[in-house]
Amino acid sequence: MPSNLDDYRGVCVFIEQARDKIASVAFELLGEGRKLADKLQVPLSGILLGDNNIRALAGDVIAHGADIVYLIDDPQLKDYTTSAYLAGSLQIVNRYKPEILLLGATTMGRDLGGALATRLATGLTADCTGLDIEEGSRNLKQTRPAFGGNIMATIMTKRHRPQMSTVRPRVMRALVPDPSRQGKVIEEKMPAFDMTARVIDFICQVKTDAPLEDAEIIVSGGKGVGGAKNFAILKELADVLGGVVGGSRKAADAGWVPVSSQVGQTGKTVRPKIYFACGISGAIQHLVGMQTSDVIVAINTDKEAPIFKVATYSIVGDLLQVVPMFTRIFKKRLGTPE
Amino acid sequence: MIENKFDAIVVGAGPAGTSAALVMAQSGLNVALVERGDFPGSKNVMGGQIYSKSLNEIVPEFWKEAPLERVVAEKRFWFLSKDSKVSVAHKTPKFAQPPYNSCTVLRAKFDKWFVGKAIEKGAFYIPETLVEDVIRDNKGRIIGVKTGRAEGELYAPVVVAADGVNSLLSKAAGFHPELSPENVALAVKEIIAMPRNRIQDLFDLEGEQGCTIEIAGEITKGMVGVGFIYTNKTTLSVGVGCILSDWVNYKMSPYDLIEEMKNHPVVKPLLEGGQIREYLAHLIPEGGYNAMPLLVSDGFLVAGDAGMMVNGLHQEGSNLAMTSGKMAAETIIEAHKKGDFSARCLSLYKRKLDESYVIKDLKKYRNSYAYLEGNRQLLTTYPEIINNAATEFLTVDGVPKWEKQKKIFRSTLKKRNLWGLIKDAYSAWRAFG
Amino acid sequence: MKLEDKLFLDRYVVDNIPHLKIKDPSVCTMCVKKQCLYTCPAQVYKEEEGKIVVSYEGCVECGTCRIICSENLEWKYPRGGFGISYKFG
Amino acid sequence: MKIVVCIKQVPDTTDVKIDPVTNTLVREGVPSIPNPYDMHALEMALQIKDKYGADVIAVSMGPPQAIDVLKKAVSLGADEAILLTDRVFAGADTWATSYALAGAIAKLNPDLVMCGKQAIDGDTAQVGPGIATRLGLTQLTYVVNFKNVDVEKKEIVVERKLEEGPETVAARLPALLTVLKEANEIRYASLPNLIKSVKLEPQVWDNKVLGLDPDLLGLKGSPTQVVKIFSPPLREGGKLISASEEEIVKIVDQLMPQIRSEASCAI
Repeated sequence: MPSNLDDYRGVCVFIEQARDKIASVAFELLGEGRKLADKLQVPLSGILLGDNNIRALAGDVIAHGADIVYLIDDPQLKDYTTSAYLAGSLQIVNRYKPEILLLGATTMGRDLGGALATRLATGLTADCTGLDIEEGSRNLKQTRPAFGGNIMATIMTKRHRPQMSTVRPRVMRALVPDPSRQGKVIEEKMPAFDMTARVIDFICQVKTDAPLEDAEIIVSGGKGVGGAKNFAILKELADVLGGVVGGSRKAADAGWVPVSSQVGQTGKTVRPKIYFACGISGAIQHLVGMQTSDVIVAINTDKEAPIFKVATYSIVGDLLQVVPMFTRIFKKRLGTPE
Repeated sequence: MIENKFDAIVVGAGPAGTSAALVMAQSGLNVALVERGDFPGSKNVMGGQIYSKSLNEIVPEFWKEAPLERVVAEKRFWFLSKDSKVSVAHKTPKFAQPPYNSCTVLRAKFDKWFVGKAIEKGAFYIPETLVEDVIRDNKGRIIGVKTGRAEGELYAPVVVAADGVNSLLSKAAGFHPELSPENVALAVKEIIAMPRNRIQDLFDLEGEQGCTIEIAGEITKGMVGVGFIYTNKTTLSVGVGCILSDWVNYKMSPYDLIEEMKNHPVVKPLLEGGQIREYLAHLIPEGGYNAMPLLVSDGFLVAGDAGMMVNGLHQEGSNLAMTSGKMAAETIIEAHKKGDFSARCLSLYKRKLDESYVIKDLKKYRNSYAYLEGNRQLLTTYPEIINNAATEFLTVDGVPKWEKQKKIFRSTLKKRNLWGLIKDAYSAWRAFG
Repeated sequence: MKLEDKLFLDRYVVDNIPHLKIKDPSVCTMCVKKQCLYTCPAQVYKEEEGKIVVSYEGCVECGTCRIICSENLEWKYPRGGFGISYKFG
Repeated sequence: MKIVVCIKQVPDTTDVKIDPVTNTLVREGVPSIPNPYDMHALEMALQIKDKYGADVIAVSMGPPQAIDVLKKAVSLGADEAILLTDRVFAGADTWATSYALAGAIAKLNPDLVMCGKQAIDGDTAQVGPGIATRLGLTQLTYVVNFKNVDVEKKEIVVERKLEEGPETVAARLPALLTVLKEANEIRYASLPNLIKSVKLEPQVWDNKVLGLDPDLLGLKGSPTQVVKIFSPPLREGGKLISASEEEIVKIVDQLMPQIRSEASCAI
């Protein structure tokens, strides 16, 4: 049953936060949402759910481009659970009827998005990498990879509102925050709902043990690293970038990295934002496991190394010199203390 | 009913095994067909022709439903020198009419269909299961097989080993010796995609008709072997195979040789614009009659490639496989009637094979490979001689034809003396004639 | 097209249990001919720092290596359902 | 305990390409396989069965050939199999798919529903949450481990894997879990189970059995439409760069926007 499309207006972003900290994907979506809202000449809003200090975050949402922040502050929203967050966001969307609703394609965004779209009886396009407004209509064109990245598809939700997307993190650009931006904060009450799950434990492991498959930055080493000791150089770069260390089959066979860190056909398939391939020649077994990385930086002394055929940046040189150079320059840019 | 007891177990769902299972099932036997591949055909490679006669006896009028690529209406033979070819071709309307002579197929599709037919007739197909060994009773008779799965025993009074050239099963059973590098060929092949109309044009084909090209000479660098190009609907099967001991001794890599063959000035234009879709490699049992293993023992029969039943010279294998599979089945059907699965009773299989083209042909060509290996000039010098002769004879340059003939004869004698030519002709007739 | 790229076109259901194993690597070190390096149609065997490395994942299960090196190679088929899976054949 | 496992038949996506001429999907020779994530969900269901005892029912929606994935499930140890097949189901997006599946699952009234995290063809991760929402099941996505299942108390404790680390959640049954690949290693079928699967004739349910609103099923009931497909831009190797400080600085500057300035959990 198509919804009455004209009742819906505005672009809205679900502001993902955990433990009083806004996820960077939310700022990226505000940046993209701003563009879409300007094209449609409608306001951009954010849905901010949480407890306790949540109000303090509203200003940041506005500074990043929102005109309105819908906010619910409730102790039941302390931890993310589907039932609580679904109830809260549903109430806001039903009341304020945005025509576009964006969420991050994160575990939280995808958990909530699927539930929310079902309840709203509308379409949801997952893991988008491109958004645009169709000329002539107000429809949202949502572009996403499918079939493991072998094809791209553009998807539209023409007869239902809101048009919902989850958007892959670190594809969109956040705006430079402007603390002087003005916006409205509208507070809502938490509706009654049935709480079916509770979080009983959470262990923060970002730095120590981000699993390889989910890592956004991977610094991987192969035979050219030359020994377990030299992996320290790779680890240092990984630490600076908040990434993890991986290895080719040769590195794993030699015991330089644990087998669980092996990338490739018999190891893990990874799709990080940036993949550093240090001293990896690029045997096909390895390429299969990493070639869909967004950016590949390959460092190898051999000009003919097959890895260079898939690399975004093909650096011919000794990794023992090049990797520390990267570490030093990134540190400088990131303001990491020496 | 006990789940793991059958009237017969067939190991390997290729042409031999599937034929055996189908024929047995058709006559009402409860037969298990065990295949290790992901799906039937997923492990199977051949140049790409099936021969109608043998298949038609198993699935009458198969061409009405089998996933065939093209009907082979023309057979071409090329003799290549470094940059030239002499071509012999035979085309006849007989080949292009049912029941046809041969058809090109892609095994992944064909075998799936063929196994489907066996299932239709009542064969019990067990997929994705590797048979590792035979099970014997206390008298040493084979009464079943052990698979690579938990609780993996299957029982039947008779087992057909149709598990292909490597036949690890008959080795495990202890009566197939390890193959020697002289007795197998290693072939590599590529599936090259090409639009249909381009194939029609390049190969001069009508409608659903196709052709096969066997290529001898320069491309095998003196190794005993042959190249081939077969036309499929929208792909070509292109490959080259040589005796394994030659690959070893000539220190040649198959993947290099197929590239060189594809880049031969005569071959290259036919492949222009094609896209490689798949790369394959397989062994072909070329040992012939002299290298055939024992085919029968108590409760055990060997069929198809596992029994070395390939006529390499004529590029035949799938037909021998199907016929041997069928004969194994007929033998087992008889054995079931008698309730006797002893080697003596099952030796009917051997007699059937002996009386058929299978053994007759294999016997006829028993010495052909040894002959080629001892007479490599046939693979190197001769293609060069005939190409030179053809070039000379067909060049219009004002030289009288009789003088040309003399010149050809003289240059031929330079490469091989008269006595050598006469000897070659005689011994070749003995080996192949 | 290079062999590596061709093998990439093939479909494999990779088993995490290797089906090819060199029995005694020291025999390979002393092997003069090293036929496995050039006859294997899938280049499963490569020499690195004097050692033979076996990339069983790319094996097409033809059996060539088994025949030319029957003494020092433990050669099995992959478990049923695994290994090369030709789409055309 | 009754556990329903949803299994989708998918093309082995590594082989799916776009024909540059016709701009359609090339699926010739592309084999169909059970969605790998779903197999890990099945394995988890079987492990729960091994530990607590359960009836595991595999459900797949698709064309008649989808029976293959149900056979696979039975070969690994599923007790029953149901194939949802009907032309009106065809062409469904995730919304319409979860409508049909939820309709079938409602008839089975399970304690647990298990799905893979996502299917490898669509990668949407939406059908699981869709089913849970429609049936009012507790939704537990990104599960890597189950710690306790107590049917009497109607409680399950699982470990979910979030970006920042593992989270343990206690939830009320009935619940729906979506499972990650790293949750387990898939077992290798025993021969008796394999033979059982070969003989399997699954229950086949069409919409006459389900009695769902045809306007909400299949293509017709799908809010989203694919308006265009195209090949992703080809990845081409960059040209070779020398390892000078100047070049590396250039690369770092281009990479900077991709890098998080902070990499920690706020606690």
